[in-house]
Amino acid sequence: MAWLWLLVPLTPLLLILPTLYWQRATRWIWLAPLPAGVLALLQPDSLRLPGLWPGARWGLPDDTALALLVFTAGLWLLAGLFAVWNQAADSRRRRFWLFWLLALSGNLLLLIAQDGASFYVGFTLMSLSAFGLVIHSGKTEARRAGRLYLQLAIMGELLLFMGLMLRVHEAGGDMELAAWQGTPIGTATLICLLLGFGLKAGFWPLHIWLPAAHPAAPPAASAVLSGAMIKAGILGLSRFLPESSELIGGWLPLLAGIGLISAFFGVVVGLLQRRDKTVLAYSSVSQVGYLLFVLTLVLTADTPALAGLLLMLYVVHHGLAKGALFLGAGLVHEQRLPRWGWALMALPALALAGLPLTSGGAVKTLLKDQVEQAGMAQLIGVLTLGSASTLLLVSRALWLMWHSQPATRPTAPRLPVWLSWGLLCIAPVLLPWLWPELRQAMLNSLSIYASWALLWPLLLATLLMAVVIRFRVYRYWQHLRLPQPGLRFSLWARRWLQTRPLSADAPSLSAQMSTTVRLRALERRWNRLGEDVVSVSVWVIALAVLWLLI
Amino acid sequence: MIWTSLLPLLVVLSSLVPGLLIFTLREDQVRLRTTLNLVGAVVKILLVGLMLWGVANGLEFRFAVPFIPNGDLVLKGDALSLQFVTLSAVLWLTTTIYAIGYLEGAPLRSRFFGYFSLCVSATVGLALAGNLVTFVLFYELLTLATFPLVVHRGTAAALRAGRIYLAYTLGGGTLALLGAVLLHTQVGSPAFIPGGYLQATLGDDRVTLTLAFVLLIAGFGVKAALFPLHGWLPTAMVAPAPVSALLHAVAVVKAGAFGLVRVIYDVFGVNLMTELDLATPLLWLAAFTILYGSVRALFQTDLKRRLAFSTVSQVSYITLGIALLGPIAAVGGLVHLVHQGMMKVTLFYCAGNFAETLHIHKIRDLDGVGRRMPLTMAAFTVGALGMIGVPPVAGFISKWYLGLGALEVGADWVLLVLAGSGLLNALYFLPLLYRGWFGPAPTHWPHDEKLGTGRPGLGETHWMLLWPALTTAFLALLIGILAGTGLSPLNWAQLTVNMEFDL
Amino acid sequence: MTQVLFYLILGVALWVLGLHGLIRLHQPIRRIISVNIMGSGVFMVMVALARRSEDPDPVMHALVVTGLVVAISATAFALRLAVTGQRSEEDRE
Amino acid sequence: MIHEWLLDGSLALLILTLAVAVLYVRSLYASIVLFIAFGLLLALIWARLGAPDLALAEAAIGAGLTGTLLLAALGRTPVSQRAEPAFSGARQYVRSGPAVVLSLLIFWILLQAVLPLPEQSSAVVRAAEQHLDAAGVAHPVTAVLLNFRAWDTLLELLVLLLAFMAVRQLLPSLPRAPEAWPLLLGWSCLLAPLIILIGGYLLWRGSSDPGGAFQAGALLAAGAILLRLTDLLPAMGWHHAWVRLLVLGGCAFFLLVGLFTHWLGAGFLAYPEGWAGPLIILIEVAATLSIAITLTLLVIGETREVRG
Amino acid sequence: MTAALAALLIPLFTALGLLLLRSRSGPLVILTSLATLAAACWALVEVTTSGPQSLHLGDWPEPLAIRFQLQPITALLLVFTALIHLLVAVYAARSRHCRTRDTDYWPLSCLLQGSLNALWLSSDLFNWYVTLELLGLAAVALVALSGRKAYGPALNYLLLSLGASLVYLLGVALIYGRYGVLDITLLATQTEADQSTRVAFWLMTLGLMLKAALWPLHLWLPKAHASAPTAVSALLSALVVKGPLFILWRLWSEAAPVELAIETGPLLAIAGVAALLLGGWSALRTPWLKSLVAYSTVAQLGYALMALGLLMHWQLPALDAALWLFVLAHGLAKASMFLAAGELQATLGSKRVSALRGTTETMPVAMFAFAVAGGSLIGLPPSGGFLAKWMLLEPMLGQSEHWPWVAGILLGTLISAGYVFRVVALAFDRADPVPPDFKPDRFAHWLAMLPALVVWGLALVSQPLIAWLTGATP
Repeated sequence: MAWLWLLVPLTPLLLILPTLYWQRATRWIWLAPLPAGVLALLQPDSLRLPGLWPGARWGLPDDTALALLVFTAGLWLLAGLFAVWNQAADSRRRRFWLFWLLALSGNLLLLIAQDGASFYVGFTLMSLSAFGLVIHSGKTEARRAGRLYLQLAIMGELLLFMGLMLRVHEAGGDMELAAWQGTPIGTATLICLLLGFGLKAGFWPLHIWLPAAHPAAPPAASAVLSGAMIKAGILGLSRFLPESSELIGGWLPLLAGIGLISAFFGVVVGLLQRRDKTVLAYSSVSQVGYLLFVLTLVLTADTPALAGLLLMLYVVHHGLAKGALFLGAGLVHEQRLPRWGWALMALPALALAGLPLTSGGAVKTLLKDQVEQAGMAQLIGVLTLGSASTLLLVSRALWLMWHSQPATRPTAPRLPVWLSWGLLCIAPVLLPWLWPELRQAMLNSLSIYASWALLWPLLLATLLMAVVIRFRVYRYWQHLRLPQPGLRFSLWARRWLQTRPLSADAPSLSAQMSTTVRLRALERRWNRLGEDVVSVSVWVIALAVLWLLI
Repeated sequence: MIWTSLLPLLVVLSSLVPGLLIFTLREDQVRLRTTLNLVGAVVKILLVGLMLWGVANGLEFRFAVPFIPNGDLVLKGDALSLQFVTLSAVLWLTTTIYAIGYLEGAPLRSRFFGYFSLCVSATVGLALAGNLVTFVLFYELLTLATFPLVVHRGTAAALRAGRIYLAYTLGGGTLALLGAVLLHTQVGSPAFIPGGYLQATLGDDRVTLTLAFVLLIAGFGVKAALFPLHGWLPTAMVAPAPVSALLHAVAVVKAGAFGLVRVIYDVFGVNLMTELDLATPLLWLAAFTILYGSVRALFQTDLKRRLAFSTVSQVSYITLGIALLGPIAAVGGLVHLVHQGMMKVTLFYCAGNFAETLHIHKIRDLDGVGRRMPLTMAAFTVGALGMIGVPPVAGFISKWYLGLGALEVGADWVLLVLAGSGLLNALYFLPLLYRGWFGPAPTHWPHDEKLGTGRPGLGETHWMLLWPALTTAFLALLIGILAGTGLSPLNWAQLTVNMEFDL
Repeated sequence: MTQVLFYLILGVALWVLGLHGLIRLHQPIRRIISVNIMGSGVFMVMVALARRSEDPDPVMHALVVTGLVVAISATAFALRLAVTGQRSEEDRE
Repeated sequence: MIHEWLLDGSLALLILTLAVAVLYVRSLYASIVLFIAFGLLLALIWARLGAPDLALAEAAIGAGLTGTLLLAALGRTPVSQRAEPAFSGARQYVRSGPAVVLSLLIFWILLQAVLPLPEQSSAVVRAAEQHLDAAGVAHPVTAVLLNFRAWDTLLELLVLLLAFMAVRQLLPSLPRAPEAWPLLLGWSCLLAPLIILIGGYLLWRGSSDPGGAFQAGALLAAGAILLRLTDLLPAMGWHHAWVRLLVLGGCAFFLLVGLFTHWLGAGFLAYPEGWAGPLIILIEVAATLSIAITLTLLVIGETREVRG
Repeated sequence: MTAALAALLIPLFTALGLLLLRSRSGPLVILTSLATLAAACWALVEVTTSGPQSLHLGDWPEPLAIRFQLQPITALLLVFTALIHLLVAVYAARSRHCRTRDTDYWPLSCLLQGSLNALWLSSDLFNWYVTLELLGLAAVALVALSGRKAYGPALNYLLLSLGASLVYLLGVALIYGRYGVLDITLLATQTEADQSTRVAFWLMTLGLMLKAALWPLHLWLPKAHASAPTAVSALLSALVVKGPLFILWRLWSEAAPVELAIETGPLLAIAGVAALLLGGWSALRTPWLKSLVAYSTVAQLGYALMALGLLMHWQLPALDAALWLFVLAHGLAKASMFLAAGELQATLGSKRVSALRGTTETMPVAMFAFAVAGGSLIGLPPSGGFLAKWMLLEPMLGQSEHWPWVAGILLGTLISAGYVFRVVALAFDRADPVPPDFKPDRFAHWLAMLPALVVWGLALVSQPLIAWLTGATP
């Protein structure tokens, strides 16, 4: 049974061939993550693959992994279904599917990897393939975003590679991720890993590629990028870092700080954006900040299991909600939605802001509990503020979406699209009822106190919005142009590479000629000296003889 | 004389004899020539297979004839040499097929294939060389056999390249020869043995040992394209693509790298190297070359030149691996010998395909070529990603072992070198891939030779040009994915290293 | 200073003179003469050496005879070569 | 004693002056004439040093034949090419200054080398005297030439032959010699038979007294040249079998003797007991004829038919 | 000894017979050359089986007689001479531009061989003088065969050769005056390092160096060798210059007092290095093909001179093997090179190196022969030149105080690679090939290839050869 794990990453890969050569197969491509989902339910033993590299092992170590696998497979499945119809008219869809499948394969592989190398392989495959998704449209903006993405992804890869090496070395050659949990970590390793994974996860200040890349990709791709892929960074950190370590202890405040900064930075900058998908992307930056913060909790908490649960729930929650929003954003650019469509769209948005009865509410409450338990009660207020700001941000996103609709008559989306998108939209509401862990969290959040704690920031935010819209406060920052250091750097790098230094090994022709001529003249003079040959020879000999005599 | 002692000789002869026969053929005897070529290549693969089997089963293959006092001419098949021999045999087959397709209708093919076979014979001889004298001998012969290939086109540029090539390699050969004689005068030329033979015999003569080491490294470093000695390689790019492929992937640069391996492990030995602290400068040099080659590659506009500088960089991985003097790094170095071969040969095949099919030589002309020649471009992509070190292509495995090996011996900074090189590799390879796949394709290709059917897919170019590239790309992928299996190069490298380090 | 030594020195002097001529001169016939003078010097040395004993040394004398014949042969050839060579140079002009 | 020294001293002074003059006199013609004088003086010195064989040989070969050859060459050298190119201006003296210094240096070194030589003696001489009885001839020089060191002599004949052959290879260069004047005609009618007679005598005498094949051959050649120049002797074309036979006879016979002695006798060029005398005479006769004809041909030069 | 005598006499009789019969029959010479070769081989076998022999000519006792000495080296040189002569004879008989039909090439070449054989066998100082003259005259006569343009160089060669002979002869006279013997073995027992001996040896050495064209007395060689007909160039470079070298070697390794040899050795070795570099440089720069080959002879003789000088200086008999290997390898390679060069320039109708453009296409075999022979000159393994270089390097690298000499070899190797590949690289130029004037003669090309292959084939017998040479030399 264990060999079935092979199917998880291989199914997408094997599907590549029919995709390329058999047009009609594309219609079923979205089923590629299915084996992963099935296996998650079957839960066979893990598979050892010494033939790949020593210590290779695929399987599901714990429930977190299981949940993530199911959720990721589900997100990819639904986004895939969306994409089948969304991309149907695209002339370059074969390329899209190629990269889609590659990225999918990588994403699934990293989830089932139980050893560092497999994780890295999957991670790389996913990162690099996503490039194809980012630049898919081929527009200038997409190409720029893609370039930046790739540049940073490669750097991330290399940092990660170094971190991985160092980690393996620290573990004495052991590649098992489980074993690393108990192995102390060095500073260099930690920095490498933080930067490497951070670049993927996209928290501040490593986020610079994210707001450019996610909006550029096709909607389905944005959905998996923001929903599934950036989580790989957080997952990687949690897998690679040891559970408790003195060194980590020193770093945690910093990480937590970064997380929180990221959370608010995303909001502030996001609010200033004028494109819906960009706003959503900044929302991702903000949410990843929370995730990083949660991760620090996991690493400090007395009961890591609970914090771990929080992390898992948060990941799933954000993934689904953000996936739904991105798909929706894609949808509204193509057609006008009917009203119930907007109602659906509001669900994930509110969930993100932490509306009670949604997954968001559950997760936020759980988060506050954990923060309190961790003895950082002073941060509760900040988190509350965070909820309010999140609502502001998603509202801004929805508002922008509304305004970017085409001016046609509203139509209902086609069934598969509707199905996939709709499922994702209601997931934040539905999921708490279906998933025991989440259900428990949601029920906890339904107490009056907790509900109020969740609601009042939302109300505050709504009030604020009303004020802003009423008094057109936004006009003060409407023409504000934010610097884009990332893109700037990327462009500069490209230009630097394309301006070539003058070739040093080709001196000017005249200089060469004159040297040759001079040398030739010198040689002639020597030759002339040699013509009086015999005398020269005799002189040489005479000197030699004299030398001998003396 | 039993067969085990004849087999090494036969392996050499299996390309030498066809080569010499080919010289005598007329230009128009195409079929006979092709047959000779292919029969030779296949026979060699079979013989090498037999030898692999034998070595795995503990047989000893040794052929010796007297040559100079205390220095016999010895051909010997051990794990290390077989790794190189196998690479040569396999790549010879593919390159032969490729060359037949590449040169179809070109003049002077008999001469070309004759020297081609001689070149491979010299490489195999060098791989099987059982002592330093034999090694140096084949090393020089390799230079000679390669020169006509480099200047084969007979243009001014080719001649210039040929002259530069000779200036470097003959100079290096002479230095290596001096080193060999120096050691020979002290202790004769005993067989290469794991752990080296010098410590037992010449352990305390520091000056001689250092001088010999410097001479040998300088000598072999020329072909291995170590930093100040690499100048011939990029200019030698004017040769026809199969030659570049052979030069860069198998024959010449690997001969140099292999020489370094032999010198460090089987002549000096790790203990002696550590004792004399000889490896550190070499390590720095290799590290510098890795970065230097990559930086230079970055600024090339010509596809083949870029690949050439990439070779400069990549071959130094091997040097780096062996200079680290640790078992894991050694595995990385040795396995890169094969891995780099597979990947680089793929890249050159592909570059040749572009040049032959669409007359693409400059990088800026690559735009959209992936749509016209997707399979070639795919093979190219595999090779390029492998060079960067992207898993699961073979290059990743090498890098992995190199990195771990560096950490093992405490040379953590090497990790930065590897990462830096990976970054640079990405910087100069990814734009190619980008142009190929995503660049805007011209509406029609101005110089389309219409090889094959002329349509994307299996007929995108001549099948003899396409299939070798696909095969080697596939192999590069395969040996990366299946690195842990018994038949992989990695395993052979491990085997060798176990012997060398007495594990 | 004996007679032998005297002629030895004389021979050496002639030899040196001849050598000097051979090196310094360019006209072919003069150079040929120089060689002959050089030869005479050597022969004089040899004959002087033969004179050391009471009965002159026949071996040396024989050697000198041989040397003389060699010299005349070579001179004959050299002269013809020189003359022919000169004429050919003239022809070229 | 003193007059002996006077003689030696004046001879030396004269010959050195002559040598310098020969080399550096401006006119090539004068140089050649002086060189002939130099040869005659040298013959005198040989006689003075107790070497009558050499004196004869020098007179015949060195002075006579060489002089003839030189004059003939001079006659065929265009005036423009007679001058020594370096003999102009003061510059040449500046340039030759170092060469003179160098020559003096060499002279000085050689002087050091020859100083101790008069005290030494030779083992070969003693051996030669010891074995003279078995040599087959009474005159020691002939014994050395044709018996003790016969191989040298054989090779020397080959040298002569080679020189002749070498000359034959050259392209024809000379206009025919001018018609002989009548006086020469008359004199040669008289002189030639005399010379031939003296030559025969020298040859015959060579076994016991100074004289021998070379001297005889040279004299014969001189006679033959005279006769040939006056057209009293028929042209000695190479196509005549007798010319070839005579030219090659010396070497061939010598070599055959060597061959047969090796084959039949004691060893290469070891004459059988009692045969030494007659064999040497025979060889001398053959050699004399060879030398005579060869030298004649060398001087008058019959090259026409070598290159068809 | 009979065999050796046969090897000596057959060429002489052949020459006389040819002259007598006015025959210009190449096949006859080839036949007798074969016979000579057989005799020489026989002598070699004899000397290998029963040791060195000596023959007193005329059966006279020790100091009086001229002595023939048949040492292993002598026998080897006999074989070598016969081999090269045979090869060149076949070439000359075949070739259209060796002037065999309108000149006395055949008897001259036979006399040349005979005189060389006489030189190898002799061990008498004065006899060597005569053989040297014989050799010199034969060589000049052969050079002059190629017509008026060669007369200038030939005359220069002749005069310098005569002068050199007289320098040598003065040395011999001094030796005779000092010790009263001419036989080299007898001399060996008596020599002392006094002033007379010293000067005598220097004189002989200088004379021989001039004859062997050893640096700095080499300047007559390039023009003479280059202007000779092809077959003659091959003979001259391969054989003739080795004669004086042989005498030089015997003088210094047998007869010279040890102190003197030690003292003089470095000078010769330095001259050798200078020859390597300057000769090589000239070869690198000259625009004429045959001059290039001739200058390469100058350079390659530098190796031999270096070996000789170091042999004297270090008193290392092991270097004998190096010296003679150089001689053999150079002889074979140079014969091949000159034949190839001659064929190339005759067929292309130009004497310039630059005319060789594209010859790998038009005359592949000849060019290949040139390249292969050049490989041996460079010393690429496993050619004969390599073996020699190896033998020379070994004692040099054996002790650290000898190391500086290695630089000479290194540079020499590089520079020879330079001039060989200067030609070879040009031959690969396909852009603008020079068309041949007439159809290339494949047979002659293969003939040129033959010695080159032999010199590389020495590798097959290297071990016994080296062992034999090391054991064979005294």
